[in-house]
Amino acid sequence: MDFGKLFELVIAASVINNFVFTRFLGLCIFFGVTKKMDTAVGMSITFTAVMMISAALSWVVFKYIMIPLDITFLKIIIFIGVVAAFVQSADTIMRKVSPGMYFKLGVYLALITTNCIIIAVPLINAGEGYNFIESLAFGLGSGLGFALALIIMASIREKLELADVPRPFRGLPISFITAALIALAFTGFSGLITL
Amino acid sequence: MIKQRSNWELIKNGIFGENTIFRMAISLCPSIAVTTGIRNAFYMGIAVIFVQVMVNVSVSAIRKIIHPRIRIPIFMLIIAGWVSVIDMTMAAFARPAYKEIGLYIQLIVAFASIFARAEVFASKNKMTSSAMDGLGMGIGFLVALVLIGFFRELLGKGALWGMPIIHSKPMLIMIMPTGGFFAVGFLMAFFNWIDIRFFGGKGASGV
Amino acid sequence: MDATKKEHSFIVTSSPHVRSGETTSRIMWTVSLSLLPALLMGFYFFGPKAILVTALSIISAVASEYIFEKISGKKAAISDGSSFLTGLLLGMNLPPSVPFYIPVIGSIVAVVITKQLFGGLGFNIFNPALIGRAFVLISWPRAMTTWMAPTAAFVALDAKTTATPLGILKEEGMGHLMEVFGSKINLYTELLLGHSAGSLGEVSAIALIAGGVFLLVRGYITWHIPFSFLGTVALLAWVFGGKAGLFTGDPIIHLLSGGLMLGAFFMATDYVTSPSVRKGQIIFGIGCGAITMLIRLKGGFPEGVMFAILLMNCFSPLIDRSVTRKPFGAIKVNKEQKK
Amino acid sequence: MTAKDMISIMFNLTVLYLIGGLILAGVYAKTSPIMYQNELKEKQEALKEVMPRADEMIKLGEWAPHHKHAEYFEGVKGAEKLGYVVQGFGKGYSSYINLFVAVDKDFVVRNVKILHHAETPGLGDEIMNESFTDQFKGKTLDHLVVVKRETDKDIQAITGATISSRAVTEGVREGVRMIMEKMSGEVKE
Amino acid sequence: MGLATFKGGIHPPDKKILAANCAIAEAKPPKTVVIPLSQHIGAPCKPLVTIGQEVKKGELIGEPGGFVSSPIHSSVSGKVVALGDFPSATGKMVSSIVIENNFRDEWTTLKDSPDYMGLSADELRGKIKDAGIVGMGGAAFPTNVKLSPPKEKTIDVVLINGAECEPYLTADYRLMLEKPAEIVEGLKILMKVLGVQKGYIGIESNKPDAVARMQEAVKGETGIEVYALEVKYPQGAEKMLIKALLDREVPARGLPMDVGVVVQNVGTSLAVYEAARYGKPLIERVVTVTGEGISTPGNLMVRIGVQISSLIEECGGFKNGVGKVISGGPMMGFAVYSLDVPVTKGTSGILVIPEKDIVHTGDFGPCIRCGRCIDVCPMNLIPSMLSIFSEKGFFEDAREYNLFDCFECGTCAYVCPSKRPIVQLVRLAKSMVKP
Ligand SMILES: Cc1cc2nc3c(=O)[nH]c(=O)nc-3n(C[C@H](O)[C@H](O)[C@H](O)COP(=O)(O)O)c2cc1C
Ligand SMILES: Cc1cc2nc3c(=O)[nH]c(=O)nc-3n(C[C@H](O)[C@H](O)[C@H](O)COP(=O)(O)O)c2cc1C
Ligand SMILES: Cc1cc2nc3c(=O)[nH]c(=O)nc-3n(C[C@H](O)[C@H](O)[C@H](O)COP(=O)(O)O)c2cc1C
Ligand SMILES: Cc1cc2nc3c(=O)[nH]c(=O)nc-3n(C[C@H](O)[C@H](O)[C@H](O)CO)c2cc1C
Ligand code: SF4
Ligand code: SF4
Ligand code: SF4
Ligand code: SF4
Ligand code: FES
Repeated sequence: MDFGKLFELVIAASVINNFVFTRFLGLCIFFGVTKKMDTAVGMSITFTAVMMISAALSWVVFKYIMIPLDITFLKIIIFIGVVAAFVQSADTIMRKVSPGMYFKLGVYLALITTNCIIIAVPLINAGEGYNFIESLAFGLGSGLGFALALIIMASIREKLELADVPRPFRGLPISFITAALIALAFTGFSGLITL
Repeated sequence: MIKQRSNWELIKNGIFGENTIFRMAISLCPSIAVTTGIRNAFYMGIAVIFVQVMVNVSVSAIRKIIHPRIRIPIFMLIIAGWVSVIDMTMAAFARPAYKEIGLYIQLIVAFASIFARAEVFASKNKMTSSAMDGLGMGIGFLVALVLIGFFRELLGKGALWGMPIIHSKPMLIMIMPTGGFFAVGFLMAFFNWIDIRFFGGKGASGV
Repeated sequence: MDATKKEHSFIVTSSPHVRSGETTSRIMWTVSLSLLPALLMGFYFFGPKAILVTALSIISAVASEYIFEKISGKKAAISDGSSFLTGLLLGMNLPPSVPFYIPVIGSIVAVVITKQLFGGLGFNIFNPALIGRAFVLISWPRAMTTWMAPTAAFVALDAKTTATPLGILKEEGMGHLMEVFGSKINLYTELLLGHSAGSLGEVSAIALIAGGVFLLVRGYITWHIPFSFLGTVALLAWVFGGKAGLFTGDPIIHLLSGGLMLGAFFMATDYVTSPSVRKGQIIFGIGCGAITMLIRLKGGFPEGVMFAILLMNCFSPLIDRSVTRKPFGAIKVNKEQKK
Repeated sequence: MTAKDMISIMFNLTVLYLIGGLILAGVYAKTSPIMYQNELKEKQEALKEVMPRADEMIKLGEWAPHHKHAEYFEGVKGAEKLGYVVQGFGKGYSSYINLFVAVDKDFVVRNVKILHHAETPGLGDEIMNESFTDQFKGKTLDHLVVVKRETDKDIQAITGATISSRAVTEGVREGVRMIMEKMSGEVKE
Repeated sequence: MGLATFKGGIHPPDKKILAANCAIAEAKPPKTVVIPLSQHIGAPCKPLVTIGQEVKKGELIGEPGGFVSSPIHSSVSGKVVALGDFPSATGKMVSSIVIENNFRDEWTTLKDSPDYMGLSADELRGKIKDAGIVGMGGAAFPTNVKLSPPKEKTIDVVLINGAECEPYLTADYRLMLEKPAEIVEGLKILMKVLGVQKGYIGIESNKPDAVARMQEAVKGETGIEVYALEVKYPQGAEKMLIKALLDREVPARGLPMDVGVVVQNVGTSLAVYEAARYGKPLIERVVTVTGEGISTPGNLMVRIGVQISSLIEECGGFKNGVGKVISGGPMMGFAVYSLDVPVTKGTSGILVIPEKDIVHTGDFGPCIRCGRCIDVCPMNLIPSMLSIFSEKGFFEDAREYNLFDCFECGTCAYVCPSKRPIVQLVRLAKSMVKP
């Protein structure tokens, strides 16, 4: 597993196969928290962290528990369990350790478990048969990509606040069309790296 | 949800009033991911109906005995369980479709909508109405997906359910990510317009 | 108070009471004018087809703007020329041989979806003409990647198709490019004149440069975006462009071919969709250059200018937001506060 | 919380896990063999398609083009060796193209079948068309190259999909070369 | 080495030629004068006269209503005929004293002091205060307040602002040509009051003769120098002037004294001299009456309180269709809606713009983000965003973009191709949020 390949993996996961614009995951959050820049940023930070850690955790579980026991068919239950458990504990720990940070980012933790990326990453890792490092890289890439998407979208939507968008399009519709146009721009990356 | 409503009302509410995608704007991912054709959209919808109904039923069944402290985890367990069931079943019996939308079937486990209904409705109502609520929600979801899929497949492939309809050059873009976002955006706008124009609503769906 | 009953009634508006002669429509029309040389070259090389395509896209752009504004009850402002310019630029960005529905749909997407839905002139996030082009490219890639060979003068109408210089460079490499054009010098001159396959308005580098310089001199655009854009492309092309290893690339080919000149001078500079603070514009330009070369050298498309500009469009609100200026005397204030 | 809660929680959990476990196990038991069958069947059918005359496919070994897991087989009819089927991969526009190539004993391509790809619909995916794959029939290693103009000796690119065309051709070529190297060792008469 | 200047700014056609060559003429005595009780920044004055009372020219008729305030004197001899609210240039109604001229021009006794340079700083400051002198360059800020900086601020330079960057206006220019010596004397007094050794005079280089005159006048003076400035609006804005001449940046929201400078207009300087020398109160000033809409432009020495209408008559009345009548310069002045508006201590010009030359900004366009305004803003702000935020009612955001550093010079609005009323929008926003 050479370094270049890892790098490619991260880039591919974050930009070329960007979760939001080319894999359509995490849309609820994507449209949910991008109305204001600060929420978007908060979510990005929390998200990238959670993404990597849960990727790692579920990889371990998958490799050392599920495969040996041959219960891979329970992967959905187990992964959601792992993620939920981790998020829960993260919540409690944060609250104890740094209430300030919890005040800033805690709210997003709650949202995360009902976001499909968080469960998609372990599933994809399992499907692609990535090794530990690759899984981490993939988690990181996905997280960064999602963060990128959130921040771009937030900055655009803040600008749209000032525009007089036709009434039926206000709110979500124009956001979807914005997403459409960003996705269009992102096809420019297609064919860049093939995984 | 507190006041009792007839089954029909419950279903109608699921399809129009609280349509998961166009009104609540949750569980959006599949609305784009699996709508490149109505076939996939349809299978996805079926899967969601199944899960939603079964989850609602089982939650409402155990709502009395369940201990409040472990309510949430138990719900998740139930959802995950039913999702696994439909996942394996489709993998076995609907292979062609499953090959394309398998990942998203598994992702049903994370749908806010499923959990929300279990939490908000099923855990407070008796089984039949819970089932109806689930059915309504599910159908609403299915209808939305098929609608989106209809436009995307027709414009993007000039076909429906894989059968060629139009023979001129289709707009590839409609079956690409961009097209998905476009389709949903414009449909939402359309429903907002109807809402504003005919029901004096304020449009601005969801967020 | 009989003041108001005086024989004179004066206009009372807020200061300043004198304004410069510059107006939005004048800007738009001047930019359109500066595109004329390149357009004429396109007509010369690609003949009536080119004229038809351009006309179609301009007409449908202006028409759809007019219709939309009528429907949505805005006061029609097509006279400001921005939709004309959008149509013109879209036309110049299309292969001359495209079927008629492509310019039409492209223009509608550009003006209605990209511009009007976002609030009209001044509020669109993305460059309308380029979104229009990207839309049709993705929708009908075949038609949009078959290029007709330049047939000087209005003779051969049964134009045969070839690949663009960049296409050849990407698919078959430098060697074959030399075979096609003979010598390097020959290649450069052909590229400068525009005697090569490509979008009808992008081929003639010299005409585009002329127009761009005109705009620069008249102060309609500033150097920041075009120069940082072109500079980055040249640098990266030189460093990574060569097959023989680093620093063996040929910047000139990359500068003169494809939509680069058109993009750098006329499209990346679109006021509305680029950052408005100069520092931000340099970042914008460098970003455009980098992405262009990334796509040209590593990506799935032979040409990257369009996507590069669109991608940077996504970022310009972010840039505008983060690149701010310190007001006159600001530092001093902070010092004071520290004391 | 009180002992009573404890007990009820315990009770809840055990019951749920029992029921849940039962259902899942049941479904799994029912479905997993079918899934397995499906996959096997698909592969067999694909093999049959590329080498219809063979009545048995013997797996000779595995190799890893582009670090992917791939297999190759020998097709026999009764005692007669018909040739080989190699699974190959080609790096396409937006995906790796997974294919079978069938060659006869003297390594002339007999058939090519695309197993899986995710190229652009309506463009890259025209590699699935007979018109494209049939070009490979009867080609030998040195003619497995893509050109962008009319040709009958070589493989002609699909306009607008050169990358995909190249990918397929490369996948086939590598497969053929591999099997030649492997076999020319033993299968020399 | 080019001329001293600042970053940003614009070059509107300076139409100074219209009135530049007209020597300052004494305006004919008015029949009545309307003297507003607040012509300055700060508290209005309290009237000291009653209806029917006889007053002499130069007599104190309003006393300061606070620390930042300035007394007011009668500019004619005659009878007080009314006390009440009258329109002012800004369009507000301000309480004013109306005096009927008896054309006898009887002065009150003025306490002149030939060796004024002998007086102490405080005595001089006293004279300036009693003379009711305020800044004649624009904001009409009580000069004595400027001259009494708080202890902690040490002033080391006095700047005389002869930039007169506004197009059309030539009042300061004529003064520099005709009364250079007095202006320099005034400067010396200011320096003495502030105990300062350095005094600079800044003049835009489009007035070479004025520069020459002043240079002559300062020959032999120690510590006083004359500088030519690049012709560029708003060169006269004190912050820009200080930047140009001393390369000091007045802190944002700060005052000149924060960088040890006091800026005074040439007119102010002259008034200071006359006050110190003859004890003459500020009852008249030079007003440029000009514009394409006026028959015979000119520079008039006008009594405070004279109504615009009579000035316009005196200059031959309107020609080719009046559009706007502006009190002040075209960039910062106020368009008046009535010719009853009186000249005040801060009125540097009356400008008449013909109907045809008016740029109608009623239906302005959207901001096309061309960045022109950003390039020219002397305060380094982002006017486009200020105007957009204010237009859409996001005043808080406007403040984030340093709304309150804007001094409303109008440079941005001048260049805007969409003809956006940026200054108006800025004022709106300023009125909607706290600094
Ligand atoms: C949206 C889009 C999708 C494309 N997909 C493919 C593809 O799947 N396979 C491919 O070889 N080329 C694809 N292309 C074309 C490539 O970008 C490239 O232009 C082409 O392969 C060059 O081949 P040509 O020289 O025959 O035009 C696509 C282009 C666009 C705009
Ligand atoms: C509210 C206010 C308070 C001021 N206080 C002082 C002061 O204490 N000392 C001083 O030298 N100038 C003071 N100034 C005068 C300013 O420095 C400036 O000279 C005056 O506002 C006229 O400036 P302008 O003509 O450029 O508008 C003050 C001005 C304002 C508006
Ligand atoms: C945009 C702007 C332009 C100005 N231009 C001049 C000018 O040309 N001449 C001048 O004397 N004062 C000008 N002023 C006023 C000066 O800033 C400063 O207030 C004045 O010179 C102080 O002297 P004073 O208190 O005697 O008026 C200008 C103010 C602003 C805001
Ligand atoms: C220098 C300059 C460049 C422009 N470039 C474009 C362009 O590339 N595409 C376009 O649609 N409009 C362009 N316009 C016109 C106009 O700004 C554009 O339509 C706005 O984005 C519409 O809101 C340009 C205008 C100017 C002044
Ligand atoms: S506005 Fe008048 S006083 Fe102020 S700088 Fe301009 S000319 Fe001088
Ligand atoms: S507008 Fe601003 S700068 Fe001008 S006087 Fe008022 S506060 Fe000062
Ligand atoms: S008015 Fe304000 S924003 Fe406009 S240029 Fe002057 S200081 Fe800058
Ligand atoms: S000058 Fe006018 S149009 Fe240009 S950026 Fe400033 S406000 Fe916008
Ligand atoms: S369905 Fe809501 S985040 Fe994916």
